[in-house]
Amino acid sequence: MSLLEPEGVAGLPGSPDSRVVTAGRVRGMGAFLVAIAVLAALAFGVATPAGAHATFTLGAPPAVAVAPLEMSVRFVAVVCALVCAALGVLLVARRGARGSYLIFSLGVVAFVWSFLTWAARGTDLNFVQMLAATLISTTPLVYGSLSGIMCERSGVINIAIEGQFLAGAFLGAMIASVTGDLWLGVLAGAVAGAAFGWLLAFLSLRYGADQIIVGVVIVAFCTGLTNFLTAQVLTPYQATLNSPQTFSPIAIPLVDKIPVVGPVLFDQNVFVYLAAVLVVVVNVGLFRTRWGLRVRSVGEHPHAAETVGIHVLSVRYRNVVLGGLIAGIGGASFTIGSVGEFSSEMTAGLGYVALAAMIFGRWRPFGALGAALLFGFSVSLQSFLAVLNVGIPSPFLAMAPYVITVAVVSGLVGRVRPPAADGVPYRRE
Amino acid sequence: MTPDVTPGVAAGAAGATAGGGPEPAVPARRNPLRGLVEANVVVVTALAIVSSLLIGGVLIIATSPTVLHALGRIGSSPGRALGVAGSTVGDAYAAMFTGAIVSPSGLGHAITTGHGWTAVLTPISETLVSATPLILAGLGVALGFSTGVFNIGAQGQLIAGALASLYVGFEVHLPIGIHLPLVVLAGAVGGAVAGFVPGYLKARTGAHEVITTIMMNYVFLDLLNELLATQPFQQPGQSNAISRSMPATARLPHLFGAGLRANLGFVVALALVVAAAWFMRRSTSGFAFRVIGSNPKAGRTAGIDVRKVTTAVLVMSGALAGLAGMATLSGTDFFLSSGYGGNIGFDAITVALLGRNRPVGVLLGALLFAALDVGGRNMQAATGIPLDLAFVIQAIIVFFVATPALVREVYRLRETGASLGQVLSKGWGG
Amino acid sequence: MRLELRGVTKRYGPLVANDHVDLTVEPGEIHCLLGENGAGKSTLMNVLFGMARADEGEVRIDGSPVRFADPGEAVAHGIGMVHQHFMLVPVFTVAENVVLGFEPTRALGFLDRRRARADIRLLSEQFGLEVDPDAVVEDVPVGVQQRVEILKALQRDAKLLILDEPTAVLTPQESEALFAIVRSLARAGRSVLFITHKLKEVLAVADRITVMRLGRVVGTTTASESGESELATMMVGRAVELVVRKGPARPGAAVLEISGLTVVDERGLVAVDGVDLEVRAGEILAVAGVQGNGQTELAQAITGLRPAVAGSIRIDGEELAGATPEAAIAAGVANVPEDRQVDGLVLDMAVEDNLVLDIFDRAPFARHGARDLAAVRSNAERKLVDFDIRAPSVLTPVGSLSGGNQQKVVVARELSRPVKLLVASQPTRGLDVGSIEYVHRRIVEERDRGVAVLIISSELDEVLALGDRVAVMYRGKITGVVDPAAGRDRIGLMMAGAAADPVAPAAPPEAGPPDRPETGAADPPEAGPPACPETGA
Amino acid sequence: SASATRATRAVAHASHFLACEVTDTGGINDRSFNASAYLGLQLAAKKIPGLKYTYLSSTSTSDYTPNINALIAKKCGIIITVGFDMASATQTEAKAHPGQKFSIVDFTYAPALKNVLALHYETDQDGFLGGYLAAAMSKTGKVGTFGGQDIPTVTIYMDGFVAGVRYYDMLNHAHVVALGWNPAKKRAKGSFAGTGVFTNDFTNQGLGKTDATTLMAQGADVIFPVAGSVGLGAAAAVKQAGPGHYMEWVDTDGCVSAPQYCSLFLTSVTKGIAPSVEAAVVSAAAGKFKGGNYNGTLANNGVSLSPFHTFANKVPAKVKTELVKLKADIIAGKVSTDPNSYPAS
Ligand SMILES: Nc1ncnc2c1ncn2[C@@H]1O[C@H](COP(=O)(O)OP(=O)(O)OP(=O)(O)O)[C@@H](O)[C@H]1O
Ligand SMILES: Nc1ncnc2c1ncn2[C@@H]1O[C@H](COP(=O)(O)OP(=O)(O)OP(=O)(O)O)[C@@H](O)[C@H]1O
Ligand SMILES: [Mg+2]
Ligand SMILES: [Mg+2]
Repeated sequence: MSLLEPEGVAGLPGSPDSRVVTAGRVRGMGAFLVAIAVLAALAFGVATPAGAHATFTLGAPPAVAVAPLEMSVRFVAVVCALVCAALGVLLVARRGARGSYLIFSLGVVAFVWSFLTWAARGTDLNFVQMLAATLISTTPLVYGSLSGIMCERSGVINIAIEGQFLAGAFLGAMIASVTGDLWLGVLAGAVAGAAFGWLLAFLSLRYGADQIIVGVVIVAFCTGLTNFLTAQVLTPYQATLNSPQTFSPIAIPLVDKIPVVGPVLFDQNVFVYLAAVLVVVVNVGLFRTRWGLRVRSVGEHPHAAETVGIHVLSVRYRNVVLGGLIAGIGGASFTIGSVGEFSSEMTAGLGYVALAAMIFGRWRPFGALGAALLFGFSVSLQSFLAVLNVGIPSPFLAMAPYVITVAVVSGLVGRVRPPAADGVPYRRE
Repeated sequence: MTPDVTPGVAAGAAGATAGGGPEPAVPARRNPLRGLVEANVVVVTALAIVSSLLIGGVLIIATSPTVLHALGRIGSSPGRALGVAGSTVGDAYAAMFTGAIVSPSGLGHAITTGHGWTAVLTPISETLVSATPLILAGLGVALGFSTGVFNIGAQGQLIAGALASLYVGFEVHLPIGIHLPLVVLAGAVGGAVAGFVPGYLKARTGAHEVITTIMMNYVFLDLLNELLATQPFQQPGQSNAISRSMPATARLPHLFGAGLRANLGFVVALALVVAAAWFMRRSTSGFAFRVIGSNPKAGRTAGIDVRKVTTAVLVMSGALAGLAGMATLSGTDFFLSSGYGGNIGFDAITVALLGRNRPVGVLLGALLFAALDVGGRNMQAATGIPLDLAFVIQAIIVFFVATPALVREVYRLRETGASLGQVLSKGWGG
Repeated sequence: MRLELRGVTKRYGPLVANDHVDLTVEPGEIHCLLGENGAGKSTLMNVLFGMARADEGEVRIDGSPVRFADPGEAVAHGIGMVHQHFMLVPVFTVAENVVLGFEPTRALGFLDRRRARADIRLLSEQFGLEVDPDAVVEDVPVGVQQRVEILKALQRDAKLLILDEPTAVLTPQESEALFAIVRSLARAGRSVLFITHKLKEVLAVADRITVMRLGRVVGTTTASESGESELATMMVGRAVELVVRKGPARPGAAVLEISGLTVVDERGLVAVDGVDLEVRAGEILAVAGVQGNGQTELAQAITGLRPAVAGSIRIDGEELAGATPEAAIAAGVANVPEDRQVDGLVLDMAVEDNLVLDIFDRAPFARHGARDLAAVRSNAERKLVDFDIRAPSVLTPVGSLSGGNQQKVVVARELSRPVKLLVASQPTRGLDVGSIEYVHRRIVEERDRGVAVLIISSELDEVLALGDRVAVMYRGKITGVVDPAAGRDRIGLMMAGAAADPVAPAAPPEAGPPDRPETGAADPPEAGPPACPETGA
Repeated sequence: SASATRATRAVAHASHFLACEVTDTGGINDRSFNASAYLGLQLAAKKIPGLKYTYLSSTSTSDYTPNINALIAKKCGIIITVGFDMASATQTEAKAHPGQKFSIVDFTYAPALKNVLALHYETDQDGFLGGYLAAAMSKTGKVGTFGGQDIPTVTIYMDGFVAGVRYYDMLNHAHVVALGWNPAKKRAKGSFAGTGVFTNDFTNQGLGKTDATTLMAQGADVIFPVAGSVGLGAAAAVKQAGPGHYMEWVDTDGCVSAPQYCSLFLTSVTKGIAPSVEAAVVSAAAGKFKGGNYNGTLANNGVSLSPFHTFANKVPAKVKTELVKLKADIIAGKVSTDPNSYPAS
């Protein structure tokens, strides 16, 4: 990352982190696009009866803003296949790697569009609502991966995100329930997450305990403790301790009137907006400010940072606590941002998925956002396919987000380079 | 991290003068028990356990209505309040002990009358049963860690192993002498295949094993659900998500008679502890693994095939996790359902790190975890305190064990011998 | 600034790294600190720079005692340090590294890039330290990294500059340029504390010289009062042969034959460009060249660590291009890699294990997949004696040996099996004179035993001392193979790009194919002053 | 379970009877059958003064047998095991301890066991009523359902729901369709295999939210989640979707167990686990325990639709009357709850 150059789009070449994008991989991506273009043309185009139509409903029902659009499946398939193939050829033919991922993603989007159209033949498809469904799984992942980024950019592995989620979800719900004040709930979630961030920092920075052990154990501890307290305290006093309100969606004036996407993207609750803001803030903070430069230097080469007068351990302490705080807010989103009560193990392993999103996104906020969106979209995709009754057994559909992630990571992302000092304890002398 | 040399300050301090000649040798390292008998480790671990129990006691008191009620009147009858608190905690831990190890009264009874030995041995037997999959999966995870591979996929590999074992179990009909070994082998192969995928992807494409193994956990969970609901795995005559049962020839025999569930699986696990210790310490492949774990570049320069090792590590790690899946299926459960495996794959990570990635350490860590599990169950039965408390205590123990400096500071101990607070995992590697 | 150290003592457990050290550096003085590996020089500097805390003694600046809790305080007192192992963040740009900890900012802590860049430009013009502020540090040659380190210190307005073995990785020309800078700093009234193992440099640049051994100061002298051999004796405590004693080579059949070899580096740029080379049994071919001209990739290709894009590498007629390191080892190639800590050793493993790293799975060290630990042990005990490796025990993690001894472990290992070809890259980097003497002697012994030896070194002295023939590499090509008798100046010029034959065209082709990936800041920064050309590729 | 502790510690007076439960891996707080069974114990304790009760959690399937054994050792008067996963462990232990009384939730033994009361619920019956109501209340002509996992105890609800929707459609020619579940064409006895929307997870409420959102995106305005606490995710989605979107809760009366969403619940399609467990405990405590199979139906109130609560005034009287009549017809066997008895529109 160059200080003196504009930040490249996440995951794109333009930074030392992305050296791994080789010409061979770019050509492979191109060939893949051409292959799926052929598949789309054959399977969704040629093999579909000419009369098959799909209806695109745009906007949020029941108040559909834009008139539904009816299109021939075959037509969409052919157009998408052409687009996809053209982008593939472009990838193979051109020189240089800049923008390859963007081109590739556009190609994949074209393919997915034709696939969805085919799957929705004879019925209707609300692509915009798919976006809304995507955000559901994306939001907590964004908090989790930002938490990971905060910690790991400063050189501390935070595998405890799942635990911080649980703690934030639990305390957020409880405090919001008791006080009746949702913002206090957010604060409580943040404090709970930060507390476990602090514990991670305290044990691993001050006493040199293995960061991964501490992280794994924080997860075990938070799981056990929240389960224990749920059984002992929350359930018997459900009405007072575990019945918080939830944040209502807030429409952002003007932009929420944007046709099609407005009502979906700009009528969300505060957790979604905050996540978006945090992505930008963390990104700008890390790559444009003095604070970020110092954090990254500590994560890459703490000894070098020390020699220029940076206090390595304080930087790490601060970041790990901040990271925990972000995860704690993300945890609160599970309860007061969503269902309005805490239930055992409700985070369902998403903390680990967030970790994967962070790595997938190469320790960059926008990269992690991209990874989280991909995962969220895969979840919503499998849900749509299930509703459209494509005939794939449900467990196989449920695998889709995970299989897609593995495929993308293996085929596209390849080797990633963590901050050089990530997970390496720092001792002076 | 090499299991047998302690890098860093401590070892360096063993040298004397700068650039000096031969120095007093560092403590001999060939004795595998060194790390265990070292007073330091034992004391720290014991104190860690004691401290965790104390904290657990506070939690019991803080959440027990009976105690809180009594404490509410501590002004009027302080003795009684403290007594209630003490006896509540005492009862809980006593139940934990008798549930996991032995009931003293039962033992006395058995010794005097000669009857009731089964009841006396049941807690130990149950602890061994619970420990078995933890040992196996823990060995797998530890193997990965000591080679710089972070296998979070033990849970999925365990399911894969169990599925393979089950298939060979109900599909193949052979005498037990042949069938059972095949079933065991199938478990290892199933896990190995599940480990191969992330291993191969890492070696070939660089896909990060943390991502791929996390994702594969879900994939196998869903695969299990699908198979449980379809032929040939689903139990005939059932529409529930329950698998067929293992036939008698595919079951691990009991060790101490039918009354106790302890079975051959534990022996298999023990044998693999020994094998793993030998493998890491004495075999050439284990050496190559350690070299790659410590410095892959130097390993490559020295002619070790890093890709092969990376794949092999995940295959072996997966095979061990697969055996864990087999051990429970074939030892006690005999069929699969969707909750199969519980949290063993994740507990295995903690056990591996608690055992400092050494096979014997994993064995001891697994036994401790199992004892807390089994004891916690008895505690819940006897006192109504949720089992989850046992998991909280497990976690606190590991906190302390992983942070010996903290324990020493709290108890004002002097540092002797090797420092425990070392780095066992190697981060993401990349 | 006048710096005084009084009775500084630093202990690491039972080890006394600095034993009542006294040292005075006058304003405007260039003060050299000499001493064998592990003598305690770096430790002393770390104490001075606030990175280690002295157990006893005091540091005075301009007469008043100071105590630094961390480097930040040392910097605030006008001390700058260029560490032996560079303290640069590899993935940061030059500008980011220079301003780190001292960042010009705008409102809200936003970095002020324009000012950073301008400041650096100004400084580098002032001191003749040319750098590209936007280059990423890991992409630039070590010589440039060195400059970045110095810029860092200057930017913080250091009155006393500590240079810990700054020339270990520099070419003669780069070193010369550095000395010029150092002298100009001294003229400007700044003090310089200069640590090196190279006696010639000491005599060339030092005003005063202090020699350390086993943690103590053994004496202070001046350049005019002493010569190389005196200094060497003071350092090591015995007489040292500074010239390699070797008879004429008796070359046999060709062992290594390379033709048309082309190799690309990590970024896909051509690093070795159609090289032809031959090394015969019983001779030493030294490849000279400024670092970054493809020598690393050449050595990696020969040892199987990097695939060849084109061409052939034959050992005794057997084709090895595209083979694995394993195959190369089997074919009888020994490899002393350039960076011992990265490629040569497993730092947290015991000395005895490192001594069998490449043959651990063969007899007598293994049988049927089981290691024979007794054999490994006795091998190590023998090697410790044979190669004079100073280690507390064969069980000591090799990472806690001094650098010199680490190097000896690598050399000992590579020379402990029958080989046909020895490839040694920078075999004596960072070693003290005593250790250099020893390693050189071993290499010559190998030659005399009939091994073909390929030395890759950017150290002109070493090339001249060891080579029976000298091949000069420039921008991926061999620009000529000459007799060492051709002389320093001639070879030095060739390393800078002059052709071997004055008639041959001197214009080297641009390195790098046109389709190199766009990696933003990765563009090779061509920033060297005319005296010391480097290539970024 | 705070009261559990109190109960266990209370000095027994009227009775020394101890009622016990082994949870399945979902745990005691699953808002589903484990919690309902536990509620049954609590209800029994209210009825019989001095009755003590406790539970043991299972964290994995291999805990079942030791948990049952631990409770046998504690001399429990009756042991409630929860879920079909525990059927074989329960059967084995029941045969080994013929004197021990058991009751298992969500299972039927054939042949029946003497010392086990197996509790089974025909939730397709009240599911049918729920489907009918949903269809009647839908404005968009689409209603949706999804399940936690493709298992009979879940899909039987969905079958009934879809049958109810189709029945309404058939009677009223209203073109109402049910999304999310396609019952198998041929309904083998005891088998409900079909295809549909499942979260394949009983804790990840985000998946429930996603599935509900998707169903609503495809036009559904009444959602019927059959997924335990994952249904809360669906409730959050329905709430976010705003006015005009409703849902039906499952297993228990949603206005009691998830009161924060009461205003969204048309009704709840309940399964009488708590009362039947309570009955089993009470009979055992009274020495009147009888093994065998219990079948919860509309007829014996083992399954039922809950009150309409906030919708009491919004559900048209006509629909209410029809529901009452339908219930009677189902009990009388005049109306089939098999979805494939009716045309799918
Ligand atoms: N952090 C440390 N812990 C323990 N011992 C140390 C540490 N740092 C240095 N030493 C010891 O102090 C001695 C002096 O080391 P120092 O780095 O000062 O040597 P040096 O003179 O710089 O050698 P070289 O020429 O190899 O750089 C070494 O022998 C080493 O064993
Ligand atoms: N933590 C440590 N424990 C023991 N010894 C150490 C430690 N850290 C450094 N040393 C020793 O201190 C000495 C100097 O450390 P440093 O990192 O400066 O090595 P070095 O200067 O590269 O050695 P050389 O100059 O010989 O190459 C080395 O001998 C090293 O073995
Ligand atoms: Mg040094
Ligand atoms: Mg040195």
